[in-house]
Amino acid sequence: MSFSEADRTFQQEVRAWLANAWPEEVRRRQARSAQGRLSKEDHVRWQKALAAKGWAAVDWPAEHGGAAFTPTQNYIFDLERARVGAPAVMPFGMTMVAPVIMKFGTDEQKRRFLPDILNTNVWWCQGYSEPGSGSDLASLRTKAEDKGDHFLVNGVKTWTTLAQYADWIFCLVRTSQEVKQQMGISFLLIDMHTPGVTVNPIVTLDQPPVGHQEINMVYFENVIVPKENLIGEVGKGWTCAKYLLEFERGNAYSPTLKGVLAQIRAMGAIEKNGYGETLDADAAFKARVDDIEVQVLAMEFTELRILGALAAGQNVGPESSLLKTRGTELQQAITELALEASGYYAGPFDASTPADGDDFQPIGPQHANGVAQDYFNTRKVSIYAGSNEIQRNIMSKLVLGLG
Amino acid sequence: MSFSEADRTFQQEVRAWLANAWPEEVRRRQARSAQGRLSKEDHVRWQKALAAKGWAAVDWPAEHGGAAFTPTQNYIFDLERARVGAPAVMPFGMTMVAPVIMKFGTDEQKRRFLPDILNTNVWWCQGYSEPGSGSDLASLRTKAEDKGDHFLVNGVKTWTTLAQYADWIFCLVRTSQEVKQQMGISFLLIDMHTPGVTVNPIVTLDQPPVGHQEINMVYFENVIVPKENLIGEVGKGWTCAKYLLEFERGNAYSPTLKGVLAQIRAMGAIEKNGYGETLDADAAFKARVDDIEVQVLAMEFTELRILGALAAGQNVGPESSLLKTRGTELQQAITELALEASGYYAGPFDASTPADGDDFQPIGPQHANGVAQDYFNTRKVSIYAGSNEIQRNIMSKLVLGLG
Amino acid sequence: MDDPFVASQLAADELTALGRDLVGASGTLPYRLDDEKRLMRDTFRRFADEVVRPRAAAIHRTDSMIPDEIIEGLRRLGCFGLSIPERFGGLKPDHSEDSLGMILATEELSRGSLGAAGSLITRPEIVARALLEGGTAAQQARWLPALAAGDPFCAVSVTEPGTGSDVAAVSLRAKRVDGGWRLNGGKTWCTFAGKAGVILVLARTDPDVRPLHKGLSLFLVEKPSTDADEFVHHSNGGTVTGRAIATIGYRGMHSFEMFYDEFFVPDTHLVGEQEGEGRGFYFTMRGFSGGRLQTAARACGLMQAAFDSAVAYAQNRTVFDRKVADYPLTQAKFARMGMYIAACRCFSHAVAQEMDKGAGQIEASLVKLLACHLAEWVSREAMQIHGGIGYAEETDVSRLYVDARVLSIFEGAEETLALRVIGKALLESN
Amino acid sequence: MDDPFVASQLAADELTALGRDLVGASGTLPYRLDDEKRLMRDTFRRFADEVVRPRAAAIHRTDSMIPDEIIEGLRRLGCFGLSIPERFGGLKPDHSEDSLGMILATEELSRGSLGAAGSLITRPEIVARALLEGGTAAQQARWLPALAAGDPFCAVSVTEPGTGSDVAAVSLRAKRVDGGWRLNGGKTWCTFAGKAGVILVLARTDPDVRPLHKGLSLFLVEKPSTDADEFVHHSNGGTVTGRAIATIGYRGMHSFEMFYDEFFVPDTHLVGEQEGEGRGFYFTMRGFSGGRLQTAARACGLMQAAFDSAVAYAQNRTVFDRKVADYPLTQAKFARMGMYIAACRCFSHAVAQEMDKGAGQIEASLVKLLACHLAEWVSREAMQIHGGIGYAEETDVSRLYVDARVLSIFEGAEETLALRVIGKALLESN
Repeated sequence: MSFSEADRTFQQEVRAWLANAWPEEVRRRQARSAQGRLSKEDHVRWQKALAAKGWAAVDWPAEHGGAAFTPTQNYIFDLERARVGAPAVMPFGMTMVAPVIMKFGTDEQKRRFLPDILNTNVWWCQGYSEPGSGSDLASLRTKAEDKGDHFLVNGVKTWTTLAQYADWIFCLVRTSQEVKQQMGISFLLIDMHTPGVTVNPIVTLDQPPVGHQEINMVYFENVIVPKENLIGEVGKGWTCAKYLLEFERGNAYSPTLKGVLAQIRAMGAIEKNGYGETLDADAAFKARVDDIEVQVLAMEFTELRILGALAAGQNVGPESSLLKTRGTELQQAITELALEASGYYAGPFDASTPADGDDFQPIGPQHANGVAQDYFNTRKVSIYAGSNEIQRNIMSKLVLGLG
Repeated sequence: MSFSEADRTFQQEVRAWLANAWPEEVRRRQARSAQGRLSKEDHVRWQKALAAKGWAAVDWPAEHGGAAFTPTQNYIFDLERARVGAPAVMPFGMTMVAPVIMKFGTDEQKRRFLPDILNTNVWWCQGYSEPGSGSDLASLRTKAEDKGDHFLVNGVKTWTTLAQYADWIFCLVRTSQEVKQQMGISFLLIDMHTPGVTVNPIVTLDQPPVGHQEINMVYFENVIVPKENLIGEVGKGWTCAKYLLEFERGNAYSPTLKGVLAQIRAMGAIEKNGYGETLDADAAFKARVDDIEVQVLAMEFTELRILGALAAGQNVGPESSLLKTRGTELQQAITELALEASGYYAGPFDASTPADGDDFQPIGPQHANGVAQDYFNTRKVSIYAGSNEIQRNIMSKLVLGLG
Repeated sequence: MDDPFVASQLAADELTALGRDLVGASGTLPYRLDDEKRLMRDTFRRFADEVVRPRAAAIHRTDSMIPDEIIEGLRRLGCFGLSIPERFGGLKPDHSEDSLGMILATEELSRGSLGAAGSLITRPEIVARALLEGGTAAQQARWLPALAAGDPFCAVSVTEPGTGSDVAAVSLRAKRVDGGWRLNGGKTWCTFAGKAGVILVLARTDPDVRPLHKGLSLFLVEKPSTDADEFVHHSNGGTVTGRAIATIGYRGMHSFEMFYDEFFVPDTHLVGEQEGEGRGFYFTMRGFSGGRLQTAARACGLMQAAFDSAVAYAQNRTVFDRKVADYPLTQAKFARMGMYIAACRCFSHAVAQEMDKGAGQIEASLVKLLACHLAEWVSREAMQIHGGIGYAEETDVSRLYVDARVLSIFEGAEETLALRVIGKALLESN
Repeated sequence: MDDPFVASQLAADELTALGRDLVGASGTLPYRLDDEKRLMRDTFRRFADEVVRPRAAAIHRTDSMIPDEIIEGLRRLGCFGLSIPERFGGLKPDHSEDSLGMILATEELSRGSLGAAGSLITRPEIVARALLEGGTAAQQARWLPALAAGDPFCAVSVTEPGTGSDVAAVSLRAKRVDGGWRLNGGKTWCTFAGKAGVILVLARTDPDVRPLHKGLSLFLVEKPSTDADEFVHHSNGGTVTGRAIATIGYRGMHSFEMFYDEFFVPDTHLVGEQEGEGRGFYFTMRGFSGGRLQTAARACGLMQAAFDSAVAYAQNRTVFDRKVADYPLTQAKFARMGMYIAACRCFSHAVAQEMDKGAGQIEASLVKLLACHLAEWVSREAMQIHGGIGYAEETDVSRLYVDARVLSIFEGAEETLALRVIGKALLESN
């Protein structure tokens, strides 16, 4: 991989900017938690800094304030960001609901929602999955009844990431029981502060501390939603969802994967195998790291190619399914490697929060802290946005023209 | 994947040309053998046709008579060739020894050898591996003693593909016992018709008929080799070998893989599972085919990118290790799938040869014939040109800058 | 947490010492047998080492018929009577089963060669079980002692070309004629049909009855024994012809395509005579009931042979100035191989005990699937340990790998189905 | 070729029918036990179902100490005396081993909960074995009946922070003083140290002797039992402090970091008294000798629990208008899970028999590795069958998966090494 002179200059600019926008003070706070947890405030402050710089929305067209990165710049930015541990932009507003609003929303809806998203004035979450529907979006049961001037929403959403922080939720709701399953679904924006909306945490197997859970149940009980919050036509929610699913899958995995692999190599120089050799001198361990590194490299090539296609104005939609499937498999393989390298010091459980003064107390070496929790957390990535099996079906049908 | 108008025109040209250059008569003869075996004459006739068209040497620079395909044309050509079952050009002359002669040979050597290679007037084979050295080329023992006006060669080479057809062999030989292992090796061309050269077949586990074996032992007993057959300097054979290994790994896998996968899908429409459903209605079978297809697609993207880099004049050398590792794994996965789809009709053993009148007698359905033999044959691809493990080491050291 | 440090680390040190103490245990893991069974195992083991193994490579490489030295030797050991009750001249107790004895013999012989020894017991077992289930007293008295003596040999012929997976579709037709039946139609994959003097043939005696399998009957077809690849035999104006199917592995017995043309079989050769008409399906089922466990034993023997050959190679071969056996990765491979072999063997012994008590049918399927699957894995690892030379026909391990894979093709062609059916059975039994 | 058609196809049909017949067999495969052992298994199974399982989720989710209902119940069952001879008030025969009984109890309790029941037997077993090997008659008479009664509970403390993998580096120092010894230094991962009234501590009594492990001795450290996460105990001017390490799984017993500061232990509490000085390493080894097999049994119990939970879920949950259990892929998953569980169980039972006869050390390592590895696989499959909800802490299967993975972290941290050492031992025994 070699970068042009202009790209190298950009890289220097990003590094210099990050030194201020992601300052030592935040990095230290992040390091205090084994899991690298950040508070809502840290996320918002970071995204506002990005917005001020004009780098918040890399996928948006320039007319709406997008960053207009080249694919290479995009890639470099991700690389540098991952290097200092700064988080990716929360996708729910910026890369999920916003493209749908741009594509299917009215001008009024665009004016109303897009600037707040770009500047992180509101926090969004996604209301797709329901208990009992799993990855099968067509069998949704949350219903929105047409009451003339408003919809009346009743139902439950699950697997809702960071709903406890959210100001708004975009939902798929059933607006008709009568037509074919997929056709009775609409795409609705709901203010989380509306009476009748309740958020309850789901504690996943990595056991995050209370208030810092990653996923939630969201209950709707006779929630009144104005009609102007409907995106697109009634019954066309499935079209919005498919469009959005394609975006959700388009993020680049390789920069983050490369960062984590570098950490594992660093662990390998310290941790020992049973013979007292360091792991980086252990042929079996080395072979596994090399193997994953080769696959990450293949991933990177493919991602760059897809980014290139995107830059050339092509709709990459379904092809990005390929990336998600491979990317999640690699994420899981890498956390597994970290787990094994850490040995039993991966075991201690960190329940610290990003709150001031809530420092965690390391039991083993720094690099082993939270490794088991990361591992368990990563098990679930393969069911985000449809399980890998469903992804493969999408692949077959849309890219390969089969099915 | 979409092609430009010019590319589509080229595709039509290739198809039209193949109809004559790879005629029905040869296709029928090939179909008579379950393994699709071809005689030496068929190979030579085909390669001479390619040479006459100017398409024999896709990787060669135009000054030496190369085809000067764009990466896309190269890809299209492979695709169309694989579609009608025509073989790839035998690599030993065209893509292995020729680049070494171009890079390290004298002008006299270029004049002497390159035109015969381009026009398939001679058949080449490769003398690298030895019994006892395996994939570890630095421990070679075949020695070439300096006798003033000639080298005297003694030793054994193994794993030598199609040596029974060969007119010439390019060898790595040890010209010094004293210096560091890799430094005492030279690159020597030897006329197979020289007294003292003997070829004995190795029967591999797919059990090819006598005379049609794929690999051989080649014995050298006091073989006199003129000094002008040395390529490059004495003791620099390792440099040639490394250069050549990079080329050996650079072939595109995906066109052939896609062809075989299409055959498997066709089998899936006919073969049944235990419930009497055809396999293409069997979720487990479908999931496996889809999974491999997704991986082949990822492979294709990566190959196209590397071909692009090649076209831009970059030396892709080590990166192509990546392709070989993945490519052989996929080849093995696909033959495994074919084996399982065929069930016990994969079992019958075809010992037919391409000789006239030596028709094979199918036991089960046409598509199942020879499937087990292909499967067993494919097991060995991962030790061609260094095992996958060694490939991964090359990857780590050269591409990733590790080691 | 149970002191992971000590539980694994100290234990590992201890193991090295134990390993040294155990030199000579021949790599055979849990295998506690009573004296009689130990004697039996040792007898077959010696025979496999001394008689079968030295000939196994040649049989495979020349695709030749099992030589007389092996067949005569096994006759002398009473091998063909392992599933035949003592009262008929066999080795099995009259009133109980002896699955353990059967799998011990099978495993040891398969260690010598899958095709040229380990699978020889299968056919007399099937025929004997079918005759014990359905044969008349006269048929049992005539055939069982003969089969126990290996004189004549027998074969079993059920599969037909194109029947696919529907047993009810067996279409070889048996028409009633005066004094017997005339057979017309094709069969395939009839193993050992050349050498056999009698073949158990499943045929359709009634094309109209429903369900279809109630129209099937079993016949004993006599023919002369031959070592040839093709044969024709005439009987009362009809013929049966056979042609060997060359296969890529699992060689020694030869499998045949067969064709029956107005071939005559007397009434006395319908299994069960009048009573047996229409009951051939059930007799066949009974015949095959021991097969799954036996297949597991064959796979275990093959795995052990692959393990042994890899160990022998690794201890002799030097790469980069070290013995292959001294590479930690090789040692780890051996441990995994040993682990799987031991697990399969323990499992199959446990299933043998179950089956002798009339249970263990699901378990027999499970152990067969597991052992076939792992035989493939273990033999591939053994081949990898050999490096490039493992792919050459001259090495034993190349044959073991091909045999394992072919076993898995033949026994696992319907694996997906089998898994589903077992899964369903487990669900229902839960 | 053994009629692949019939051998698999007919067999599969037959299996469906058999599966139906077997309803009620509770999914437990080969498991032939004599009446005494069956009674024992059933007793622990009932206890696990009635007492342990209903409490398992709460213990895990609140990371709390095992409640008294479980501990008292196990006391009544004599659980803590399973490895203690009858003459000392335990359940083990005086002059023979009973590994099978131990693993039956372990497996059933682990099916209830790995952390809150299945691992409770481990510590008294280690201490009892060490005392039987090295304790004086007086020490055995004093401690063994007490341990068998679960009064006090005991813990074992060998691992130290930073010792890495070299046992010789154990550095907790015991210095001789008048009438006893003073301990100084740290230990870690001491499971159940809070609840325990006595802790078996490996310490260095001679820093100069070579090889290093000959300078180690074992001490019995008495302290008050506590349910707290931290404790301090004073003895004769010295102190021992403990702090629980929160872990992500395998909860219920709590594992502690410990620190000894001039802590006094009387001469009577050096295992073996004078004779035992410098022999602590061997006593420890002896103590841990049953651990590998027991770990395999814990993994088997956990697998069975995961299997059961997946079956229950699949039979109740509908996706795309079909029960999850009706999908062929689910059924195939169940078959594979059942296959592995049965293989591990048969293997561990066979190893138990070997160990009771003084053999089976290599095999114990193999079965431990296999079972830990497969427990992870089986519980992950069980979780996958649950879909997204399997990742939520509210499901049992999420706990089973975390426990299996943590078991595998703790028991398999040194897996590569273990594999190599086993591979080497197998090579040498060949």
